[in-house]
Parts: sequence; structure tokens; C-alpha cells
Amino acid sequence: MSDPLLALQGIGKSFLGVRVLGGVDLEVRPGEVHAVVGENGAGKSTLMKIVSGVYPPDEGTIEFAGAQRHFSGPRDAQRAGIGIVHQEFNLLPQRTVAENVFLGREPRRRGLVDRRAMLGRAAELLASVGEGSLPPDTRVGRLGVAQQQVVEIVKALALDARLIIMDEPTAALADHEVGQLRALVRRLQQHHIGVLYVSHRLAEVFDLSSRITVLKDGRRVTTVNTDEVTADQLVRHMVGRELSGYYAERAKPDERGPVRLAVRAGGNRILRDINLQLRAGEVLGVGGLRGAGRSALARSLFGVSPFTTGAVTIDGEPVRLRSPRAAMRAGIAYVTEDRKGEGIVAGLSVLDNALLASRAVRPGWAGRGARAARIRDLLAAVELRAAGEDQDIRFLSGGNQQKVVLARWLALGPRVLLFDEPTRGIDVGSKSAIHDLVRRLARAGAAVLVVSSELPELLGLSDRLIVMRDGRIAGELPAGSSEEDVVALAVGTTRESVG
Amino acid sequence: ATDEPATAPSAAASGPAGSGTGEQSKFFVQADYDRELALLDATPAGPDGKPWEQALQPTMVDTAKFKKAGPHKICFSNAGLNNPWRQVGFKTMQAEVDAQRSRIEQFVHIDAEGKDQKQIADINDLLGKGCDALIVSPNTTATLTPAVESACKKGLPVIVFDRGVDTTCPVTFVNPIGGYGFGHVAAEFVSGNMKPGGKVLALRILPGVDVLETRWSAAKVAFDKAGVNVVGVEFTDGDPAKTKKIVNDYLQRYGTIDGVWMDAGAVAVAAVEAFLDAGQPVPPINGEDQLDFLKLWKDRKLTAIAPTYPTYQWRTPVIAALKILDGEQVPSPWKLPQPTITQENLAQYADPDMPPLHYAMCGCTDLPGYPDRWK
Amino acid sequence: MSSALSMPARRASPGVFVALVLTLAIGWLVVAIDGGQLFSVPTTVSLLHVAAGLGLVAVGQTLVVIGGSLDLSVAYVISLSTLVAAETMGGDDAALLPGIGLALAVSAGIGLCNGLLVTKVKINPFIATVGVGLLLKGYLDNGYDGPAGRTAPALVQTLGYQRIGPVPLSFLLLLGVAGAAWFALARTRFGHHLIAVGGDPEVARLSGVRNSRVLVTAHVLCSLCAGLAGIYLASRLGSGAPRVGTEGLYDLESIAAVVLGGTALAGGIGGVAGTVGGVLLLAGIDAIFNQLEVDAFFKQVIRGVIIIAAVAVYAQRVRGRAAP
Amino acid sequence: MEIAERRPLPLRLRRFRAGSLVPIVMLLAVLLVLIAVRQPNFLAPPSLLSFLGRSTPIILLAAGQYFVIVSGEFDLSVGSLVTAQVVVAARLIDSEPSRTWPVVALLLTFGILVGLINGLVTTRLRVPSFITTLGMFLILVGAVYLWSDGAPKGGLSEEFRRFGRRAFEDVPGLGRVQYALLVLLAVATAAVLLSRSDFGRTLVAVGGNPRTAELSGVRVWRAKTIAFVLSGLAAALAAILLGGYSGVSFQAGAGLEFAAITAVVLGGVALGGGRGSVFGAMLGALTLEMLFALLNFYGVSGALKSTVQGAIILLAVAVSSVRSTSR
Ligand SMILES: Nc1ncnc2c1ncn2[C@@H]1O[C@H](COP(=O)(O)OP(=O)(O)OP(=O)(O)O)[C@@H](O)[C@H]1O
Ligand SMILES: Nc1ncnc2c1ncn2[C@@H]1O[C@H](COP(=O)(O)OP(=O)(O)OP(=O)(O)O)[C@@H](O)[C@H]1O
Ligand SMILES: [Mg+2]
Ligand SMILES: [Mg+2]
Repeated sequence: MSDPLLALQGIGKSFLGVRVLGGVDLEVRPGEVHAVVGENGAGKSTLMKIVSGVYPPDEGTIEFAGAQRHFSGPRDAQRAGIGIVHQEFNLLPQRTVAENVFLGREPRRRGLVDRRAMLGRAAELLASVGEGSLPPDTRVGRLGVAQQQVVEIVKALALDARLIIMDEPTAALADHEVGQLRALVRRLQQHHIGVLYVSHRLAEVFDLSSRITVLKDGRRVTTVNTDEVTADQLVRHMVGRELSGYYAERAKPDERGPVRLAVRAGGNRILRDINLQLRAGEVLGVGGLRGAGRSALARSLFGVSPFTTGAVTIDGEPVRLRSPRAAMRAGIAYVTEDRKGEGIVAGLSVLDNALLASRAVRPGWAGRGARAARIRDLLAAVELRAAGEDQDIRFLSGGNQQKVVLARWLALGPRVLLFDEPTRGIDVGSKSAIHDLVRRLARAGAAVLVVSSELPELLGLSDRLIVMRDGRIAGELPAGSSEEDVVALAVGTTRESVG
Repeated sequence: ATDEPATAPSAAASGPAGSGTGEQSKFFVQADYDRELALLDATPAGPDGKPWEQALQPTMVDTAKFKKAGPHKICFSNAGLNNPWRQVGFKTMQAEVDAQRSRIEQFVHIDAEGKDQKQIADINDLLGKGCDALIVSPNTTATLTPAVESACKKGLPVIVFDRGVDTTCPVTFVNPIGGYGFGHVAAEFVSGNMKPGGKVLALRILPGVDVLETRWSAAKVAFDKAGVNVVGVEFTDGDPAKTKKIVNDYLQRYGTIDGVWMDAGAVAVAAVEAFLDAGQPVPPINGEDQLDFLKLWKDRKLTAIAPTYPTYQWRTPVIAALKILDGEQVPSPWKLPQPTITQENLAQYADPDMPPLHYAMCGCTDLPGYPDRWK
Repeated sequence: MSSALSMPARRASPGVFVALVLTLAIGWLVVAIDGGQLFSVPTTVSLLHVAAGLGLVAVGQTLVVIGGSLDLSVAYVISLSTLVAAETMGGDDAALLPGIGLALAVSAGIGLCNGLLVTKVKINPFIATVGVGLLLKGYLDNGYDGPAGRTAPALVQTLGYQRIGPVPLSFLLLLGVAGAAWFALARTRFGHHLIAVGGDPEVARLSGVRNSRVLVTAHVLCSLCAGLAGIYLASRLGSGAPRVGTEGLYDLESIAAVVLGGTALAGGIGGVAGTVGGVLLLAGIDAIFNQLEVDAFFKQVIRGVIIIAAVAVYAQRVRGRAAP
Repeated sequence: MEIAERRPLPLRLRRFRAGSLVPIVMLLAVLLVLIAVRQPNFLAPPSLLSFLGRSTPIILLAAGQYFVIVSGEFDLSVGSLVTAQVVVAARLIDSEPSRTWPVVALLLTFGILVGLINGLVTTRLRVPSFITTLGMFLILVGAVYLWSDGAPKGGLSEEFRRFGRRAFEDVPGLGRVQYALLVLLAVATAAVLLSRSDFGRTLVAVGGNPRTAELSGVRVWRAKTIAFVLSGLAAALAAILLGGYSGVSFQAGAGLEFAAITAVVLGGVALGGGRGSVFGAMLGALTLEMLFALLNFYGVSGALKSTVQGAIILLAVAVSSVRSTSR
């Protein structure tokens, strides 16, 4: 057995007083594909960022290629030979593919950026991942999500790194593209390049990796050889309990009320032929691959990018959802998937964040006291854990931030709730609290739509499922469907059924 | 091709330094100072009652080589129109042009907006327009010199007025006695009318404007000679609010202020108001010939004086240009008399019908369009 | 989707050149009707001189704006640079190079100071550069009561007044500097990194760009450009002038030219070519209005309208491109 | 479990976060001490009141600017708006007392209108406010010079001037109480109330994260436009007081936009929006004015003043920015 390429020991990290990683050990050997799995918020990305020099660890040591390292920044880690495909895109939309790929390490000839070499090498790299048809001088902003993901991967490859980290590289890729990536990883392996591979797709993990490390709540649960573990065992390690029974009971058919929200032939630039009905007291799950248009659906219903065709009714009344404000007036609430970017106002207190929507649609001095009291009740009801209502929201954990956002919407007493990735980046405890809340809301008579990329969540929470693909509703599934059913619809391997 | 000037620009001369009111400005030139003070008492030559055609101790120059049949095209490169003084002056100049319409076919005016480099470009630009004579009111003395020199080289008569240039190539340079005279008259009055050894506050507009610098340097000489205690020299940016605040703070700091000297009249009214608002007697003060000050002076019976930098000097360059194009001799330099408004002749200038920022010494009452043009 | 989308990224030519050509064409016509000649040699020379001064500053300003920053101290840097140059030269050709060197060194020092305040002390660039500007203003007001020093005659005769046909040397200098800046943006790592820092500092950092260093360099270059503009003005004026920068409103006008040229104030988008176009547009408007003897104040109103309108047009185009 | 444990932040760090009033109050205290050392009688009520009175215009502008800045924008046009208003007032009143009130009403309308245009161009046409208000600055200055042929015409009536110049004499215990002080009191109260109202809080959210605000039902364009209108209105009030205080001149508003922005930043409001209080902004303006008075009292050479001013501003902002980023 060769010497390890990367050896982490006792890595720990806290953000603003919240411990997200503690005592993590990990080893990657040259030519090894080492998978890291764990639930959302387990700390996988944080660990990867520490290895790639984005954050310094609070504790622990990093040994790479036989020497102890203290990376001063991403550049330092790159120089040492570590490349990373970040989970979030790190691309400049205004720049070309080649410029993005070589950002920070542009090839030079006689001191100048060698544009020809840049384009040439970018083209080679693109070809090596099966995207030879993508011209390297295209602006990244014009690419779709999948192609952007490819650019991210190529950006890491361009480094000639000895260790490549891939943080959910396939989340946006279709099956044939995943195949290309698989071949690529195999090639890296042959060149004795170490790969740290983070993914939620267990099939891939079993297919590619030789060892798997499971993270849970910031700690390493175990590291196992891939061929000595089954998927069920792995999942148990990840969640720490059996999955069944974890989700609250679903609504019984007689608890479902009349149709609250109905869309007929809805469409816009992204969506086509959207027909759906959402009943009071029901949780409708929306599944699909990244970029399938799930968020677009929620955002259309909330008037962010309205339907340009078709008709929407609420409780039988036709409504025009032209803006978020109009949607709010119609009784719709929307919990966004991008909590940091459009869910909270960093710098404002918990209370101000929670009051934001009420203040916007029902301003006035009169009833201020009652309104604040109601918000405090709601914050208590969602079991917010914060130092105080005057605390700056950005010092709260993601789960608690999400609870504040929820309280904001609940204060309006919405009839329809749209949740887009309600538990993204949220730790397990908060997650089940939010699941409970969703269920309680439905039981109280609200119509709930939940978009989620996490199949277990989707399957556990929904009374009914629709699956989207390419901006259309690819099909509908009843409660109790399997993950395979959903995936099959999402990637289009089964015949489309009518939604 | 090149637009290079004939000779390199000469540096600003420097003079004696050191006095109780701080270091003497490097604009101070003893010889000029002496000459200007002597001119204050000189009798002007020229038609009576038309000071804009008069000249002090004139030396005539021959201009026969510029003689040309009219009507003429006269061009004017103006430093700027960014203050009331220049506005009044320019209106006066336009009125003079109108009065001479029979002889002036075209009058081209380009405004440099107070920018040296734009004026240099403007002058260059005007040289391509077939002007018969070029009038320049330079934005800054030293920096406009090369441009004026290159204009001279083109062979057309150049007349400079208001601020000068560091070259003798223009046919004549028109201006009143100048800053030393202004500063001296005001300082003498203030120090002479206040209690001996009293406290004087000097209020200035901006540092670094040569006309204003010479005024202050002459005042400095006068104050030092009179043993006056100049407690502060402050810049107001011509902002009346700032002026009032400064005066207020000085009143608070020193209890009383016994005299106020100003290098320009723009904020004289604000300074007076500061005393009035504080319930203090207005000390001897100088302003300029702006009507708001004259009116306040008259109404409040101030102990005041208004040395002037007369706006009628804007008429003279036009007159000079026509004389030169006729081949007539003109004085060079053309020193205009610089009257002072005192208690005696105040009534004559404080015309209640003119707007507050009008300059009384415009010499414009006989020009076409008076008074509406100036309102 | 607008047709601009179908063009390759690099050649997204800003509309400023269209505006420039239209303005000059209409201007030429109107001036001709008025009996004048917009493109006579002296007028062209004047136009190009005005453009050279503003252009040098604006090219520097482009760099910091692309990097997501801003420099409001340039006007004072220009004034200071004219003085340092002219005083060091003292009218002596022998001191020409030391004069230029010292003026540039002082300017670079101020740029460094701006850059460090923005990146290390993390003061908002607006406040940081206004503050540094105030420091310089005090120094200038206190130390100078008028033009000082004398530019070396050789410099006056060359950079100040020499021209090749109707094109002044100084305009060639501007083209040279603009070319160098364009080259720096397009062909050096610094340029690529600067655009990245302006576009998204976090992406730049994660990609291994040293953001602070890049932004400090941009500030130094911006000040150097302002210093160069100062040297040019010193050669034009024959001496150092403590107020030439502020009188010329170089701070705000340079930003206006940059924005007119299609560079986004938020950073990350834009280029030097557009800025030169913006400068020529402003200088062209100047020249036309000069020819027509239009009131300076009216001109200012028109400038305000043009700046807002031009940026509004860009903004609509960008909106048309971006998702709702 | 250790990992899940959420420790509240140490108190010290929270108290000093950006937007806090601590730095400005400390700075103000230092200046007051320095003035008291040099000029003890400055702290007597009458002179303090008169100082407050003459500082009112810039305080009003800072309050107006606060609303714009906290919403994430800039208003560079206020200085020129003040100048324009004063010049317009002089020309329209033309020393005729009976025209005072109509003209006052007109000025307020004019201020609102300019603010409305700034706001709409910024939010609807998506021109960055830096450019919108810079353009407005050029337009206003140019237009007012153009309209008045380069020299202010007419004159302000005594009735008009009394707002900024006169006082209630002999108020028991206080002496002279300037009318301006009443305006200050009224506007400051209104500004603080407004900043704590639903609108004020919403505006901060708009500056902090316009996307979130929009998705929470806030009409971002409307909120920002109102902020510009408030700034225009503040400029109109400031112009009425300044015109009264010092009479008509083209210099009336010169540089006030930078002074107001500086004051707001000194007061702990973040450029870029989302943090700060209107009270801090007004304290910032007071501090700035006090700084000028201090320089007068200490007889700092007129020409050196800007250096001292620049140094103090950089220092003050640096101290609070280092504090707020060193978490
Ligand atoms: N910069 C940050 N500031 C504060 N908290 C952070 C930061 N980055 C991550 N966290 C928190 O740290 C925890 C771990 O996040 P991390 O992104 O590492 O999870 P993950 O395992 O990659 O999850 P996912 O599967 O969703 O990608 C989360 O609770 C997250 O909210
Ligand atoms: N503003 C936009 N302009 C152009 N295309 C967009 C825009 N927003 C989304 N899209 C495209 O629309 C499609 C649907 O995106 P959407 O965000 O709804 O996907 P999703 O299913 O929610 O996936 P995820 O949230 O996991 O990324 C994607 O192909 C995306 O690239
Ligand atoms: Mg992750
Ligand atoms: Mg989504």
C-alpha cells in the first residue's frame, strides 16, 4: 500500500460559534477514489473547502504529498496540486469558458496570457470530458446548468492536480454525461491522481469509489472499503437511524379538502404545459433533476417569473399572479431555495426578518403590538433557537434562519405554501422540525407544494408527487412510490404519463 | 507641425517674505506694489467721465501694422463666466460690441469654463477661425502664457485683459490698477477706522488666485505697518453660510472683532449679517461694488469702503481692438483707473433698481439695453 | 434575445461608438449650416487635446471601476503631479526625466495608499478616495497659492505642443496608454484577474486570485494614469497648477466617461476602448458646442442628460438580456 | 451533542457591529472635550443652541441622505438641488414678501419632484443612482445658471429669510431659540419615527437584500423612490433654511452632497445599504459641523482644514470598519 497522498487529522471548524466539523480524520491514496457521503449539512463541503484552502481549519492538521500544509488560501492549495469542483458554481457569467477555466492560472508565453494556448487547452480538456462540441470562447452565462457543471469540472482538471475534489459533480448532469464523468474519473485514477468524491447518488459512489467515509453532524462516523458495505448499511451510518417511521403520518384521503390551487396550460420561457391541482390539506411533492424546472414552477406560482400563458385559479377564483405581491394577496407564500440570496436579510435582526412580509403588505402603526406579539408566538411555535429576537439573523444556523423565514410567512396566514428545498443545508434536528411543521400546516388546511432534490424527503413528506423534466410535468406518482419510480420519470427512461 | 510657443514661459517672480501675518505670498512683487500704489494717486489721461477709455501714465505703442479695413471679426477667449463679476463684465462687453455693431461684423466668444487646458485649446481653436483680433481673459497667468504667445506668433493683434500673462507679446494688456491697490485701500481703511491694536479677521475666497493673492499681500503689508492684530485668515470658498459660521466662531473665540478685511466682496453681506445676527456692532469692513453690499451699507450706515475691480474694464478690450485695427496708437499696458466707493459717493452708486449681485462700477449706463440687459 | 447575444463575448462593442459617430456627423452638419467647420485643423487639434487630458485619467479610472472600485482622488493627484513635475524640472531640460519619474512615483504612492485603504482597511472606496482627496487638497491649498515651478521646455515643445498633422503627441500618448491598458486587460494575468475580482470577488478568490493585490495594483495604475495626465497638463501649461485637476472636474468627468463607455460601475464588465469612445464623445460635444458658441451652462445640462440617457439605454439592453 | 450546540455570540462583538452608534458617540465626545478645553463658553446653552441652529441644514440633508443610502443608493444631487432652490426662490420672490409662502410651497414641490425623478430613473430605468444623481447634479447646476444668466437675480424677502435667520428671543432658560431649531426638532422626530415605522424598517431590508425584500412583497422600486423623494424634500427644507441663514448665492449648496454622505457614513450607516440608523446619520452631521467649529476655534490654517478633515474621516471610518470586520 502506497503512502497516503492526503492525510487529515482531527480537523475541526466552527462558523460564528457553531461547530460544523469536529475531529475528522481522512486519508486519500494516490489513484484512489475516496467517496465522502452524509446528509445535507453533514459538513462535507466544509471539509472539502478546508482541504482546498478556502477555509483554514480551526483545529487539526493537513498533510499533503508527504508534508504538513497550512494553506493561506485557495491559490496556495492549487499550487500544492489540489483542484476542486465546488458544489456551487464558481464561474463568471460574463467571461468565456476558457477564461473561466484558467482563471487564476492563465497560461503565459513571454509574460503574457497565451490566448491561443488557453483556447487550445480548454478545447482539449472539454473534449476529454466528452464536450468537444462546446466552443471554449462561448460566454459562460449563455450555457445551461449542465454545461456550466462541465466547465467547473474542466476548471479543476486544468490544474494538473495530484488530488481532485469533486463536490457533487453530477448533481446537474444527465445520465450519459454521468457516464463521461465516470470514464474521466477512471482515467484520473490511472494517472495516480487521488480523487475525493462527494455525492448523494449512492449508485455512483458504489460504482466509482474504493473507500467511503461517512460524515454525520460534522463527525466522521466511519470509513469503510466500498466492497465491504451495502447501501442499506451506508444509509444507516448516514442518518443514524432507520428511515422508516421518520416522517410524520401522511394525510388520509378524506382529510384532503377541495382543490385550492389549479393551473391550466401554464407556460413561460422555461415551463410548458403545466397542468396541476393542489388540494387543501395536501402536500404535493415536486421531483426532478437539477434544472428540470421545479424551482421555475414554484417561482411562476409566486409571480416571480409569471406564467405568460394559461390560467390559474385559487379556490375557483381566477387570479393573476403577476408579482410576488400579487401572489401574496392571493394567499400564496414562498420559501425560496436560495436562503442566503433571497430568503433572509443579513444584518437585520431576527424580528425584523420575521416581520418583513407583514410590514410590506399590512403596514401601519395601528396593531403593531399585536403583530409583533403574533410573530413572537410564531417564532416560539417553530421552536426558534436564538440568543434573542434582536440577534442578527446571519449568526443563526441555517435551520434556525429557515424557521425565521417560515414565521415570516405564517404570520400572513397563507392558504397555499410553496416550499423550494425547504431543508437544503439544514441539520438533522431542524430538518425534522421543519418536516413536522410542513405536515402540521397541511393538517391545518393549507395547500402545500414541496420541491426537493432529496428523494427520501420528497417521498417521505408528500401525499402525491409530480416529477418534472425539461420544463414539463413528466408524470405523477402516488404516495408510497419508490425512488426508482421518481428517477425513471426524472431522467425520462419510462413512458411519460399524463400529469 | 507644431503649435509650440516662441519662448519658454517665464516663472512667476518672487518677492520679499516674512511678516507678522504669516509669510508673504510668493506673488508679492515689491516693484509692482510700489507702482500700483503710486498709480492710485495718478490723474488719468483720456475722456472725462469715461474711465474705461482713460489710461494711467500711458505709454503709447504703434499699431500701424495691424491696420485693416472693417468690418471686423473679433474673437474672445474667456476664462469663464462662473461668477457674477464675470457675468456683469461679459454683458457689458456684449453691450459694447452691440454699440460698435457697425464696425464689428462678428464677435466670437468661447468660454473656457474656468479650465486652463480648455482655454489653451480654445485659443488654438480660435486661431483657425480667421479672427481679425483676439481678446484673451486668461484663467491663470503663468499657465496661459504659452498659448497667448503662440497666438501672437500668428500675427494677429492680441489684447489681454483682467489677468495678465508673463509675456509682452500682446499688443496691450488692459486692466485696472490691480490687486495691490485694492488690498491696500481696504486695509488702510479698516486699520485706520478701528481702535488701535484691535483684532482684524481677514476673509478670503480661495487660495491661489493671483488677483486675490496680490490683494492680500498688499493688505498684509498695510496691516503689519499699522501694527494691527490679524487674528485669522480664513477661506470662505465664496460661501455665505461658511462665512457666517467662521465669523460666528471668531466672535465666540475672541469676544469682539474690530475690523474685517475681505479680498473680494462676494460674501461681505454674509459677514455683516453675522455681526448683526449676533447682536454685535458691525466693525469697519470693506466690500466691493456689488449692490447688495452697497444697499446694506446705506441702510445700516456701516463704516465701510468698497474698493473696486471695475467691470467696465470689459469694455476696454473691444475699444482697444478697434483702435488697433484702425492702426491707432494705444496705451500699453493700458492701466485703467480703479475708483473706490466711499461714504461720500455711496449714494451715486447704490442704485436700488439694480439686482443685488450687480456691480455698480460697470460703466454700462450709456450702453444699449441698459438697464434690462443687466437685470 | 437581442442580437448582441449572438456576437462573441469579446466584441460586444459598446454603443458609445455609434453615439460618437452620430454626434460628430450631426454636429458637423449643424456647424456647417452655422457657417463653421467642425473638422478644421485647429478645432480637431483642440478636440484631441481635450480628449487627451480627460482620456488619460479615464483610462486609469476604467481599471479601478472594472475592478469594482472607484477613485475620486484623481483630480488632486493630477494637480499634485503637475506641481511635482514642474517644480522638479524647474525649467531645466536636464531635470526632465527626474521630474517625470518623481511625479509618477508620488502618484503611484497615492494609488498604493488608496488601494490599501480599500483592500486592507476595508473602507468603502467612495469614502476612502474622497478622504485621501481631502488630505491632498489640504496639502495643495496650504502649500501653493498659485502656479509653481516650470516645466522643462523640451517637454512643453514635445508632449505639450508637438503634433503630427492634426494629431497632437499627447493624443498619441493617450492611444498608447489606452492600448497598454487594453493589452493589460486582455492579455495579462493581472487583467484577467481584475475583471474577475470586479465581476465576483468570491469566485475570483476561490479560483486562486489574490484579490487585494490585484485591486491595489489597479489603484496604483489608476493613480499613475492620473499622474501622467498631470505631466501632460504641466507640459501644456508650462508650469504646475495646484487647481487644474479640480477645475477640470476630472474626478466626476472621468467616471462619466467610463460609464458612457459601457463599463459597469458595479465592476467586471467593460473595457478601455469604450472609455476612449466616451472621452471622445464628451470632447466632441465640447467641440461642437464651442463651434456653435453654445452657453457653457446649457452644455452642462445636455451633458447630464446624455450621461443618464446613455446609461439608461445600456441598462435596458442588459435587462433585455438577463432573465426576469 | 457538542456539534449541535449553539453558543450565543460574545456580547462585546455584538455591541460593536457595523451600524452601531458607539463610534460616532465616542467621536462626538472627543470633539466636545477638545472644544471645551479650548472654548469653554461654547458649551453654554445659548451658544450650543445657536450652533445647533446653524447646523440644521446639513443635519436635515444627512437625514434625507440616510434614507437613500440605507436603501442601497446614493444621492449626489442634493448640493446642487439646494443651490437651485435658493436661486429659484430669490428669483421668484424677488424681494416681494407676499410671495414667500407660495414660493416655499413651490420649493417643497420642486424638491419632491427632483427626488421623484431621481428615484424613477434609478429604479425604473435601472440607471445606477451614482450616475442618475451625478447627471441630475450637472443638469440642475447648468439649468440654474442658464436660467439666471450666471448670476442670481431677485432677492429673498425678509419673511423668507426669517426661517433660517431669526429666533424666538428671550425664551426663559434658553435665551434665543432659532426657528431652525424647531424645524430640526420636528424633522428629527419625524425622521426617527419614519425610520422606525414599517416603511423605515422595510427600507433597511431593501438596502440589505433587495431580492429578499421583493420576494416578501415589498415594492422595492417604490420604497427606493420614496427614499429619493425624502432626500429631495430634505434638500428643499435645507435650502429654505440655508437661504434664510446666509442669503442667495451660487455657493449655497456647493459640496453639501459630499458632506452629507460623509456625515451619514461617519454616523455608522453602511454605504451600499442595509445597516445604520437615521439618528446616527444626524449625529454624524453634527459631528462634522463640530469638527469645522473645532478647527476654527483652534485656528487651524484655513488651507490645512481639509487635510485635518480628511484624516479624521478616514480614521473614524477605518476604526469602525476594522471593528465590524474583525469578528
Ligand atoms: N460560511 C458559513 N458560515 C456559516 N455556516 C456555514 C458556512 N458554511 C457552511 N455552514 C454550515 O455548516 C454546516 C455544514 O455545511 P456543509 O455545506 O459543509 O454541508 P454539506 O455536508 O456539504 O451539505 P450538502 O449535502 O447540503 O452539500 C451547515 O449547517 C451549514 O449551514
Ligand atoms: N433566469 C433564468 N434565465 C434563463 N434560464 C433560466 C433562468 N432560471 C432558470 N433557468 C433555466 O431554467 C431551467 C429550470 O431551472 P430551475 O431553477 O427551475 O430548476 P430546478 O429544477 O429547480 O433545479 P435546481 O433548483 O436544482 O437547480 C434550468 O435549465 C435553468 O438553467
Ligand atoms: Mg455540500
Ligand atoms: Mg430548484
